[in-house]
Amino acid sequence: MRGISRTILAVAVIVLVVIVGAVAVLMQPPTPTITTTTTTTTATTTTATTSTTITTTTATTTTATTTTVTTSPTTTTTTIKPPNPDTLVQETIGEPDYVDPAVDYETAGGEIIMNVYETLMWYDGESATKVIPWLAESYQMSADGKSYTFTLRKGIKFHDGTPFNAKAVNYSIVRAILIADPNGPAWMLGPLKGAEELMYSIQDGVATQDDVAAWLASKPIEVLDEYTVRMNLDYPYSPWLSVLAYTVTAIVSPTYVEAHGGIVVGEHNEWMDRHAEAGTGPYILKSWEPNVLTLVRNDAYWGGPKGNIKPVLKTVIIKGVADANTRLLDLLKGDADFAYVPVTHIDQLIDMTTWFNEKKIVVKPEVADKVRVTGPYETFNLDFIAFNLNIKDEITKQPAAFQPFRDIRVRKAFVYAFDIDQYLRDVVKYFAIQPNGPVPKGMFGYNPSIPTQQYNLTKAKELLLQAGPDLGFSPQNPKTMTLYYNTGNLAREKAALLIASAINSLNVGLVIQVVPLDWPAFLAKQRARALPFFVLGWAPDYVDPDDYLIPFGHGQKGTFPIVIGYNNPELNTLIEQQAVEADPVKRQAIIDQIVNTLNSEYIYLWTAQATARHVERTWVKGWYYNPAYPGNYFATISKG
Amino acid sequence: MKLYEYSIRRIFLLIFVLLGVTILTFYLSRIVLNPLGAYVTERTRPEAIPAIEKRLGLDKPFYIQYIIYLQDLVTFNWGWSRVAHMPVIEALFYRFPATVELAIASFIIIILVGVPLGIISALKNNSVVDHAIRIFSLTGISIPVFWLALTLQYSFSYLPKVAGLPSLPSNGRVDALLYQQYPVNRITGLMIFDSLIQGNFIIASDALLHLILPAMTLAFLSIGAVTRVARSSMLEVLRQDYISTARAYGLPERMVIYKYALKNAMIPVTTLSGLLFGGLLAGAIITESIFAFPGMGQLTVFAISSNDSYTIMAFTVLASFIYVLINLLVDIVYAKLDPRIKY
Amino acid sequence: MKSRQTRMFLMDLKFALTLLRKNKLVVSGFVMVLFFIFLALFGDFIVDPNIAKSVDYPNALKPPSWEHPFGTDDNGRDIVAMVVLAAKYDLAIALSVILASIGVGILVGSVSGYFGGIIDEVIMRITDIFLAFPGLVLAMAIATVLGRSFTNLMLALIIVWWSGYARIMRGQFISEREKPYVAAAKILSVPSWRIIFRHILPNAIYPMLVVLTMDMGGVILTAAGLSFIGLGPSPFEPEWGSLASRGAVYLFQAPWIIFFPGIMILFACLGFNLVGDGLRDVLDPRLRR
Amino acid sequence: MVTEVVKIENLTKHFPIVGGILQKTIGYVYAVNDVTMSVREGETHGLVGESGSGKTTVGRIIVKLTNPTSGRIIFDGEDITRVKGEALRNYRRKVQMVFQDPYASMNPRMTVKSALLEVMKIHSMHKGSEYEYATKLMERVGMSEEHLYRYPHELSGGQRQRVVIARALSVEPKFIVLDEPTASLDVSVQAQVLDLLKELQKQYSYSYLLITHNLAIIKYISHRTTVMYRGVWVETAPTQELFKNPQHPYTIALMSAVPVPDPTLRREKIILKGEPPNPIEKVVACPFQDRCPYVMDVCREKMPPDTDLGSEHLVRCWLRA
Amino acid sequence: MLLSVRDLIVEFYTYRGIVHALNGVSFDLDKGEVLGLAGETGSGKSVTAFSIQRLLPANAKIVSGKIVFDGVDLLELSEEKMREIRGQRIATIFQDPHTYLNPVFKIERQFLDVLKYNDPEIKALENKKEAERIAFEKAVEMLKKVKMPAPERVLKMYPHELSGGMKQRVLLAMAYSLTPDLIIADEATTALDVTIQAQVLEIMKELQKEKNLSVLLITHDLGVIAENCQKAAIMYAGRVVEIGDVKKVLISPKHPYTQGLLKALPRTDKEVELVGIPGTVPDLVNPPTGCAFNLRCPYAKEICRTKVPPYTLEEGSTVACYLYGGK
Repeated sequence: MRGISRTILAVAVIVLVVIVGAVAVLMQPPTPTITTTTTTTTATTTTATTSTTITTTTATTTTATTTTVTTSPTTTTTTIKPPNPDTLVQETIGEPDYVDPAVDYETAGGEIIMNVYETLMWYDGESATKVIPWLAESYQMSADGKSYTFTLRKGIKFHDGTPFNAKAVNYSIVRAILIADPNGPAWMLGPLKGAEELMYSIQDGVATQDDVAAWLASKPIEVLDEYTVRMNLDYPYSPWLSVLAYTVTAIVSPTYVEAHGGIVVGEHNEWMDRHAEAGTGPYILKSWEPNVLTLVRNDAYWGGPKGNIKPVLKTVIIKGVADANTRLLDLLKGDADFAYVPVTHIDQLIDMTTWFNEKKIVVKPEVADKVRVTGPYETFNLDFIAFNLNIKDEITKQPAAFQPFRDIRVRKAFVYAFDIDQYLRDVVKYFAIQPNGPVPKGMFGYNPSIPTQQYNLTKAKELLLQAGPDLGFSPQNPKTMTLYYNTGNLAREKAALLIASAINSLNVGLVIQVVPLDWPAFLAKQRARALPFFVLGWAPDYVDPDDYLIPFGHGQKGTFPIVIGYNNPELNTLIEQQAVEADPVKRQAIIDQIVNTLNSEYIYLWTAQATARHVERTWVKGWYYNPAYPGNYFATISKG
Repeated sequence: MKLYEYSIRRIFLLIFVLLGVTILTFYLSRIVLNPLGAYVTERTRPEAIPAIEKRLGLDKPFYIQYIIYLQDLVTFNWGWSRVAHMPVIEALFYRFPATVELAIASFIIIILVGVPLGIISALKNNSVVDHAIRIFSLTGISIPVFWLALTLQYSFSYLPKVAGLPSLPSNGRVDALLYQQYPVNRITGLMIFDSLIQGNFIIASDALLHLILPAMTLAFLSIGAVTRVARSSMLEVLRQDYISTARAYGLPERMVIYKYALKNAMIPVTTLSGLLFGGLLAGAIITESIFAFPGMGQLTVFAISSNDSYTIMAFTVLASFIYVLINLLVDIVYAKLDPRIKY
Repeated sequence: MKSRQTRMFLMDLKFALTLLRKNKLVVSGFVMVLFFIFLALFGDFIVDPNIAKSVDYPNALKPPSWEHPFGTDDNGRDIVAMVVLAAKYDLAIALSVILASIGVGILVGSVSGYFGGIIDEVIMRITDIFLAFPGLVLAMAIATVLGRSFTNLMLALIIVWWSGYARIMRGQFISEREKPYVAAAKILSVPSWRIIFRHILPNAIYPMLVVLTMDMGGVILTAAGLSFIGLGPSPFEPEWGSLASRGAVYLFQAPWIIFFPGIMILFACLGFNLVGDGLRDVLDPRLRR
Repeated sequence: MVTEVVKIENLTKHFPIVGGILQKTIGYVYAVNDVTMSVREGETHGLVGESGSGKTTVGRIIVKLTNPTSGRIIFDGEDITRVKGEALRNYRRKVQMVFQDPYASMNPRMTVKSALLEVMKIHSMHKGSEYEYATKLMERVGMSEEHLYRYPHELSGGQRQRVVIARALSVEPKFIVLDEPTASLDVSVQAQVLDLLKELQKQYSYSYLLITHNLAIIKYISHRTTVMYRGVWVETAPTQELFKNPQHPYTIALMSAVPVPDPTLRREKIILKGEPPNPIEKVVACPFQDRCPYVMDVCREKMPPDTDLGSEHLVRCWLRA
Repeated sequence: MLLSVRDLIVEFYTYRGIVHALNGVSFDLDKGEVLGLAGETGSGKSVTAFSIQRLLPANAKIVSGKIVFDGVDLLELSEEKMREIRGQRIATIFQDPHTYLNPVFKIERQFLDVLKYNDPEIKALENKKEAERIAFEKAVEMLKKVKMPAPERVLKMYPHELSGGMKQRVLLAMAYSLTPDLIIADEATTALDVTIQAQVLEIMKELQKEKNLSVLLITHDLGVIAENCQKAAIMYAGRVVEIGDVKKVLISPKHPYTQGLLKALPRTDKEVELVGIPGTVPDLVNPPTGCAFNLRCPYAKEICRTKVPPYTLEEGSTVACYLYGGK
């Protein structure tokens, strides 16, 4: 018996000591530096390994305390020699869906594609708006704006040795249209003569071989000679050159594709889905294993339109690392050259005080010799909350009885209830700005003079108390509503929690529950119009306000107006007008009108337009930011 | 009944159970988790949905869909895994060996630590050592996996990295950069085994390092169970009359324990170990996720959260197959170990 | 004359207590479990339940201090409060899953084990299917489809859990039905249902108490695991697993988020396991006679 | 004329052995082979034999815990071999059984009282005075009302067996099968239980079928005795006669093998060689052939006929045929 | 005097409390003598046997007493020395042959191990193979001695393939192969059928005579004692209450318990009226004070309830009862 009690005593003491030790260490004053984390960490280690005696733990505590005081002893200058100057390791989240330009429609795949394949037109260096001929040497637009003639560069070869020519251009674009993946980016090619109609019939499974032959015979793309090609559009379409800079129009080697399954109408090419080794670009995808993609240099790269692009890195390894902590640590250790550091972890690298006060990124001194953080860069990514004006029941598909958002007072109240300042400062750490409408800052059509939405909890409460009796809710008779967001997106989750918490705190009889849903489930609910209101984001396909105004405003074509049951014919007309308006000034005026109308309806709560930053090792050179790029362009980058 | 007859009978039942599992899987992935949800995005035009349904075969009656599914299953035409971005069969080809490797590694730890601890505990019944081991094993079965995994990750990977000390890798199966420099040809898919037989010791040791933390995590959770069973069965055996016989006939204590008692005591431990190994193969979901270990479990988590029905189906069928197969093997081994068992 | 039964119960209790008193480990387990139950029952009175349903981002990720002894989570909520509030939910999950599963297990196992033959064959094959089916996948699928909530998490766990009990109960029934007291009851013309529920069941379920107690911890662990891989309930409904899972992202900056809920899970499970371990001794007929 | 309460005729029980892939019957355990015997009113019939002789199976067949493969059971002149439902319930009110291990044959989670009252409730007996009747039963088996409130494990072995007897008596049966009723009891307690059984029989003229391996108990309590070997009855006679004049070689060997607690008595023992044969072999000839010191060729070929030696003494042996 | 047990007190520590299993057991056993130890369940017969072998379970403790075997107090020997005694000088045959053979090893393995560790001849051999072979031969020889049919085949079998009688013979053969001085037969035939029991007892008797062994025959069956022993000792509640020549003890018992026991015994050799002993065996966690039998004894006096009766010699039997000794 004595044995047992001794054991218990020992265990109790250990547990107690560990907990007390942990708490003691954790109670250090907070300084969000890595060294602080070291201290807290030490405490947890002790717990994990369950040290056996009191002395050990006390010792650990002392060590920990001293560590806090010590500052980084390394005072070496910014030159630390990279261990592998020829290889760049990039750690990011996720991996591509596909690497076939015809079907891939997300950034991870886009990054591979933009390094392996090239397009006729592409962005000039850092500019997201200036599109220059790339694989094309020059182009001519017809007077009616309905046809474009491209003269191609000569002497360029695909990685497999096939020469690049007009036939390849025709082949690649026709290929994307014939695959017609309903979830892919091929829809962008819709303006091409007859292409939209053909793709719809392919997607609906009704297209015949004859339809395809007939479409090809109608010459949407004409191969005029070996190096001249003409594209014919159904209607004048001003963003067409931007579309031609998008990866969907990347030129692939026809011989390579034919050797690996060719084109099957309406079907993916499974080989091409996973292989990217027959483009004209500076890199070749050598292997794609789970979570690791390896690019190797195309030694025969033609050099780009200005002849100045000479890829230096022999190998680029792109690793999918889901855990932000690991990415950060690998970066600090030098195992990674590029790492995606989310807002939640950026405080480990940059001086947050300076950033908060001056909006200037300054790397913390203790990591300054290792890490470079650049930015902030504006992105065109827009986060918002949309209110459903016609909530339906998911199963019966009938409109629900309780339709609070049909009342503009409720929508307005919700907009007022969102503490945008808290959100921007404490959640996204100012790595976002408040949008003033659907057109993001930095894009054509953005008008800084349009006012932003305001936070005013008192007004929100007033409005809800007014609207309550009409809609059948009151503090005594509360109604419950559910706010959905897709799992895993912390910023959206927090936006959801913030507004839900605010509305709940008003005690006006509306109780908001917050429910995370997996993406497919979220989409299914959204399609069924069953989301009362939801948090979501929008990223552009090509840099044009069209890509915002239609999805946010057009009641018949727009993604969101359809799912939230909003249709304003006047607005639809205005949106269609601005798309064909060639005069920038006139177009701006129409756009302003559209934005103001949308804002006055309060169907969207604009939460954030994200601001990006780039994190790299100091030994990396040659990186630049272009918001239109889906990822990093490795051809200009070197190490050491 | 002869053992082989018994085995054949069991295999019959196995087919029955697997058929049941396929029905359940099919029901889950086709009817409960509508696969359409994964193939339709917010940009999909409603008019295109019937065509997608047709392509996925969702327009046919359920029983025909099921028959087609079964046909595909036996012809190894398991469809395209959207989360792995490759055909399911290929994804399994990549990932199953990884899981096997992890399972073997942790299994070795479990047996090497769990069984001796259990025996020591039984031999020193009610002593301080026994109580310490019991607490240890109870802690093992009480600890949340993710908590243990993260704690280990934190202590052995993050902390040393921050402090500039040598650290254990916390992520993946092998260092991508090293692997790029010293590639290994895939033979069995077991990274350590492949690299060893190709004489590539750099990758072998790196892969081993990558295995340590996840294998330790998995092992710690099961050591408790093995220790407990080893302890109680050893205690039980030591209480048996035939142990008294061995002692009464003057056999030395070491022999009584390590030969006579141990073999009897190992019978339940072996049974448990077999089932445990099956569990390790099918159940390393959380550990693999946390350590980004590219095995089946990690894939399954992705697959379920994105409604990737083909991958889910493949995993469940494979996992159930492993489960029933291991059960069968355990029973056969059991019969081999214990001559009293007759079928 | 209930008094005799009460006395019997008291004697059992006394016996149990003497056994337990001699095993200090079990006592510590009891303390842990009682503490857990105390938190579950009175958590709402100890801390303000509204804390769980609101956010306070300016106070997010605050390290432990006198104001927040366990620190705050990424939503700025006090972790002490969250951990206390979560006890109720976790206990509810554990209890309901165990009770419902054993209920189903008894029903299925007793019919299967008592009657045997073709009924047994069919029922057991169906149970086998559920046993062979990877439970976590089933649970995840259910949680994915039905959405994230406590009831759905429970439902998922019950669907996964019952089959094991059904099999054990069947085994118990088969071994009990061969005992002479069942034969005696048959000879006395006791009807089948009465033999099943009045005679066999109490004897069959007693040895299960150990398993059930230990499984309380198992359910909490599994629920936490499911929460961790993202199948947990809404962030407004505190549960230890989902609380801890929030910390994974911030492991580097705010290890306390994962540390304290994890410790709570560990202690709750350890408590149940220790009590189960002790119960094993209490119920061991070798020690009783 | 003495009436026979129970008569069994050519009773046979073969338990199938299941095996093979399709779980077919691949053989049988030949437990009981063509047993004929009867129990008379108010008397004790001893059924004696070693383990595996099939004596317990005979008992279980009579109380219908298992059905015979062939043969008939006649109770009070009625063939009850195949009765079911209500008729079976009625039958079981007249026939009861007491098992070898009283602890195992009581539900450990039921008090004596609830066990007794349950029976009465099921058979709707003594409505309204169940409790009084239970007390009376307890007194009848030499226990007090106080014991009604005990659980089995709170009773001693002898008390448990008394309770089991009381439970069997509660339905007021005519006939009780006693399956090794004292095998798990110590000698000092065994005597009490045997005396109780004797006393009860005297008072209420129950008929007993006493199944045991213990010849001393047979001698003490039973009126007539049947000896079984390997599922076959080999000799049956009034007990007195049997002990005085055993005829079958097995009976003789069995009696000489029983150790007698009298050190002054020096007897020549008959030591049988070998062990009883495997019960999965069908019995076609004399089952005792392999161990019999007097075995003849005919013993290996045919089953010996039933030979009546007079004064109700029957034997199955070619030596006496 | 080969074995002399004096005032042996053994306690078991259980959750119910301390079980006073043996409360001062004393008896002597001469060379070549067969002593029968009889008593009911829980009287301490087996505990005595296990104490002599020093094989008591971990929760048991020999509180005091002496077990002198061939001039040596076994309780003071080292574990290693005791092992040698167990293997080479004292052999035990246990009650239930089904549980006393290790189910997962063939008979051969168990038998040969016993020989290899104890037989001086085989132990001396350097060559392992040779030792195995000789041991095998010896095992066959011993099995033949216990009249085991086809001993070679039996050695290749697992215990579960043998019948109870055969197993008991295997254990017997193993015990005698050690050429011990003392055999402890702990209810060695209880689990067997009467005809098989007769076979086994017969073999035991022959072997005992052949080697002039001393046997401690533990049984609850007074018949077995009457037919096989020279001396009989009757135990009750952890104490020997009467010991003496078997004829004296069984024909003219002195102790009221022995008398009661004999009166309660149904017999095949003569007609008797049975008289049970009232009451039940005392609970050894709370044994009654004084004579343990006082609650059931028809002659119990005041002193019986307070003081444990000492042994007195009465007509050649040693009895622990206040009825004798003139007090």
